[in-house]
Amino acid sequence: MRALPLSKALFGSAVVFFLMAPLFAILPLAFTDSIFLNYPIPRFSIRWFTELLTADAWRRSIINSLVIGVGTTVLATILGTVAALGLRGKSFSLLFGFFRTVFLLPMVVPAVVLGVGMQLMFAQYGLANTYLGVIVAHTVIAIPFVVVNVTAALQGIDHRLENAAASLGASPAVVLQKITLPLALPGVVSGAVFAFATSLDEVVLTLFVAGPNQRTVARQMFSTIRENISPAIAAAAFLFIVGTVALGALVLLIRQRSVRSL
Amino acid sequence: MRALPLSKALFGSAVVFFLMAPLFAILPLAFTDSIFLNYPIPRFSIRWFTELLTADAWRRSIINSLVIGVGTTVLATILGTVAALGLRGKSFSLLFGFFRTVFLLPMVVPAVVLGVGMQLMFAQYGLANTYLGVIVAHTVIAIPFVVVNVTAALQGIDHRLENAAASLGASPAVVLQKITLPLALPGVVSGAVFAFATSLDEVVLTLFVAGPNQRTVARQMFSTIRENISPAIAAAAFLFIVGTVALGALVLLIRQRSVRSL
Amino acid sequence: MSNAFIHFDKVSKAFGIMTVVDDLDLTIGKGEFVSMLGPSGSGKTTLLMMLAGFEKPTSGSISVAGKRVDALPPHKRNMGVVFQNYALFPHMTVSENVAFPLKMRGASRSEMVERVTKVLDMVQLGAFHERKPIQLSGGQQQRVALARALVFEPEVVLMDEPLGALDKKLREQMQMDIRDIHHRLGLTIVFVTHDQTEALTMSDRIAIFNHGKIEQIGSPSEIYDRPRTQFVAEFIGETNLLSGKVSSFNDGILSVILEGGQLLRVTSASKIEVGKSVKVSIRPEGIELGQSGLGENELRVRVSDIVYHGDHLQVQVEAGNNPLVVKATRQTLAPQIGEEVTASFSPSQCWIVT
Amino acid sequence: MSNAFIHFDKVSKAFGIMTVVDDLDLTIGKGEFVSMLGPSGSGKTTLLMMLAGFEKPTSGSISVAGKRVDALPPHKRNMGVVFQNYALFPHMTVSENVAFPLKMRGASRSEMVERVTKVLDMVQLGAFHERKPIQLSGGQQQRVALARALVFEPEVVLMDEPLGALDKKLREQMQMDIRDIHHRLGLTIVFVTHDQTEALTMSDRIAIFNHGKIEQIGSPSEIYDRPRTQFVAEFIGETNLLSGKVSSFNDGILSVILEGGQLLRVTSASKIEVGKSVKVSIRPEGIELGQSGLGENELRVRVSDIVYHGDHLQVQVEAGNNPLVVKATRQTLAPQIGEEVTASFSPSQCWIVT
Repeated sequence: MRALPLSKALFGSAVVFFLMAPLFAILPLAFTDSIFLNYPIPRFSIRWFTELLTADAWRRSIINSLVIGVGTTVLATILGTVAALGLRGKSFSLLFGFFRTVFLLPMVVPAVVLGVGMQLMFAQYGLANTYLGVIVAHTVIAIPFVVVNVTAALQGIDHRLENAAASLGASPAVVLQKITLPLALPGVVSGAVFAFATSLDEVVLTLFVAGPNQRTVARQMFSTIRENISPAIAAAAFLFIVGTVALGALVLLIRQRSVRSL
Repeated sequence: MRALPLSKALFGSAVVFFLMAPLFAILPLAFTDSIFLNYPIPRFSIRWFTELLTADAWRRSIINSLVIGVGTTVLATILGTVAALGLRGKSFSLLFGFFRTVFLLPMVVPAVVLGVGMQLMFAQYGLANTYLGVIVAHTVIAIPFVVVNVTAALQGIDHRLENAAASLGASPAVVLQKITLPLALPGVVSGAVFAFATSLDEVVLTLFVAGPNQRTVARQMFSTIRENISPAIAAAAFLFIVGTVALGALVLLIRQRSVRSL
Repeated sequence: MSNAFIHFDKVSKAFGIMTVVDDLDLTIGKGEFVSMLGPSGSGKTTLLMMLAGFEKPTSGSISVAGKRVDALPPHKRNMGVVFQNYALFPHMTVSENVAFPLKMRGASRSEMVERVTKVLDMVQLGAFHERKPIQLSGGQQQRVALARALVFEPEVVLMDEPLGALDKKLREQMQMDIRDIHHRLGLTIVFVTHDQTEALTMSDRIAIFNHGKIEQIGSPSEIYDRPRTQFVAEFIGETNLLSGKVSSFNDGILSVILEGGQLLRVTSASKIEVGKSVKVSIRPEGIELGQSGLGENELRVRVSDIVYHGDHLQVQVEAGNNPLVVKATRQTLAPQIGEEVTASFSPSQCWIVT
Repeated sequence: MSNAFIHFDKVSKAFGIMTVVDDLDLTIGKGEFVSMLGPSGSGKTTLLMMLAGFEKPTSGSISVAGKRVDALPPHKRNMGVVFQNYALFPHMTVSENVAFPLKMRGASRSEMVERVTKVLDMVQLGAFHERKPIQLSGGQQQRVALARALVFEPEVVLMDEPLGALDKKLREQMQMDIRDIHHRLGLTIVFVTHDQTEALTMSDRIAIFNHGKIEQIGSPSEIYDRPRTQFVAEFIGETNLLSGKVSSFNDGILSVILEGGQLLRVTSASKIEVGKSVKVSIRPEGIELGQSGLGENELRVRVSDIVYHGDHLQVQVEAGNNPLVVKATRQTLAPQIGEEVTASFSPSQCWIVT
């Protein structure tokens, strides 16, 4: 049923253009020589990339993004993987439905709502305006991605492999370590990459829970654009996209390798 | 391998608490009598819900959220379904990888980057500060959810059903209409619900592309909290969560019905 | 094959560098029941898919009733197709499934009701009109699929391992039903299977596929009793293959000297040159074991194993260095393991294969 | 069953309201090869899973070598399990797969190498140590699974339809190999299958499962020749069932008057009361067709259909209102459809089932 191929192709291209247009609009401006975020571009230069790496506010924000991103990735990957293992194989119980809803809730609850709640809570526990607070906040919204990816990987594992390992003498802990986790690894890595990307991209929560010392790149872009619209934003966006595409390629690569080896 | 059940249960509960805590922190405040978003709650009342429905700014924002949400849902569902149909069955080609990446890009590209790009682009095409502009912006980030859901539904359809229909005399268009779409319907509905939820929740893009006339509830909450922290926000959050849970229940119901009937 | 109805003319199909169907000619007569039998990957299903229109030949042409069909899309070919997994539409009732091809042809409401009722009665599912497919057993689903493929009275019905998912008893019942419907309606049926019993019991002719080519086509008894190649002899039923050299040819009887030195007398339709190396195929049920010989060919053998099969015994014997398998009926007295006995078989039980 | 090695004592297993194994007793001797045969859902696989420890009995106890095992987790039961889909670890090489149980038992490096090499040589995979499972054919993967289940020298090996995914020729080869290993190593093997040929050819004893109970257990020939119930007679092989009433019993020979009025003489080990309604099972290969009668029982029949099966003909005849199936060898002259002939069979071919 490879029918209507031409109309599909035309329509597909239109949708692609539709989705890509905002990116195409902003990315060339990363290389402008002007101090305005405007077309036409007078001359090309990499001055805004230099600015990113030398201006104190931008340098700090890059370091913050990396620290918070790595922290979030570690925390979310561990919690999310354990949660996925715990949810596993209970797909028909009511409890499972409840837990799954809870784990996926942060994916659909508005960031504004979460942000307000966290602000209130963090103030009470002294987490407001700390790195730990930001990491915890980002972890809450990163966990669903880890759970979804690891759950998918676990669903792909034949239970009989684990039964076979048990019958050959492996205790449950050894089965987990030697069979289940190695086979779920591609999902865990995908989840970790998504968690990292989520942390990098997050703005709204960061606005609520982070102090001036925890400004991330996304947060910095957000304020910059509201204060003065400088092409540094376009340069930061460019770096973001390059990083995202690299991470995406990594995930695809891992998935394909695991498909091949399974 | 239902092993280590106690430790899993304990850990699971801890993670659930971790995820739910911000919501538990904010939701009770919706029913406060006080004008401050603070504990302890002096007396319970529904005055802030009344405020939501009578104050002009909030009423407008609710109408705006519904108009933009419905517009986004319709546009994203149509475009996303067509895209999923177009991508279908090409999972091993390089082109597929490219298109899939494009469709999922808005899911991982920072909203700030998209927002800046759209602001630039929309200004040029006269879409800035219009309902259509906001709907288009929301559609860009809602499409991936539709594509993911519809693609999953399409993957669950046995190709031989469509071959059978063709052999029985159905032209490709009829196969699409009578077999493929009815069978993919649960995925389309799930995607539509996700698109609606995404539109409701979106803040960052709205900040960039919407004018004062297109303030959505999420945007209104965001500004309110930065201007004066009133419990109206908690009331709005409460309505949001109730709406989200209702939508989630709808999706689960549709999925289960489709599982039963297939 | 009285009149060529379906005709494959030098049809090839390649997926990338894999040639799945290789320059294949095949003619099927009107009203014939032809089975395509072969190992998986031998091209039999691909050939069926090309006939149905789901795949396009890489080269060659396919015609039905004198008209080329290989450029027609599937929905214009007017063939009923029955799939292994039944491919019933899960969102429609049994009636709606069966009415689907009639609706596609713009039949009137009353005509649809009448024909659906008639065909569902024929497959003994008159009471199941309003059920959904999921509420039916495997055998019932297969009957609905059959009804749906027959209701628009196509001239050709294609079946792709339709009975593969059913258990043994049900499969045998459905074999009888399909055979019956074939005789009653005079349909042309092309039937793909990997089950040799199915092919032997149902078909007018069997085409044996191997590596995208037809190794042999003929009636069941031609295929079983006079296999042309070693592949066919081993694929259909069990067989013993003995290697030897032709030493003489007289009056339709070949003399073959086996590698162990024993002499066999073999009937052969065609003359084969003296001195040529040949393989002789002898079916296990064609050999009798006893204390003394009975037939024209006798081999002294030692019994190495006896395996109980319920309705028969499978006796493994060694004839010099050649292992032979013999199917012994339970009526005759079984020999003991280790015993020396005589295996005898007539020249007509021997057949030369290439 | 010389010595009870594995013992199921009143074992039941229910999933929710579904009772899958129902108050079942079964004793398996050391070194025995016992097959569990039955339709899907009859409880045979659940019983195996309980023996392996993957499922817990709802009630009753399981003991091995005198010790209760039903509270032990699977990894402490020391049983080799072979699964239908092989269940090889995809992220490990063949060697690593086979070494896995040795590693779990803390074997030394040199002992592991030695034993893995030995067992892989035994299953003729000495050259495949470093391959990943995905690089092997189905038959090779099954051999690795077998090696892995044998390498730690368990006293019991459990096999869950291990040959179900292989094609016919390979399956027959593996049947011979497993039979061989069983004899050589003196293993106790519990083998679940739904393939009756597999059960008949490999087992010391066969247990026929139906609705969570064992309908009959015995040697292959006991099961085939002396089925206790109608279910067993129909499940193993094909059979003809005739209904009648006992009219007399003399010297181990029952006289049965069929519903059509004909008289049959039937051997019976036990006395059955005169006047009782019985079913007589006669295997299709036990009946001979001819112009005149040969045996003590003769029925005048009309041939209604003849189906070619290669090594035999399946002849369907009508004896009064009873349809009978007869397996005719190809050596005898086949009757024609519509012809009236005599079907004869000796009393020893008849067997009373309940």
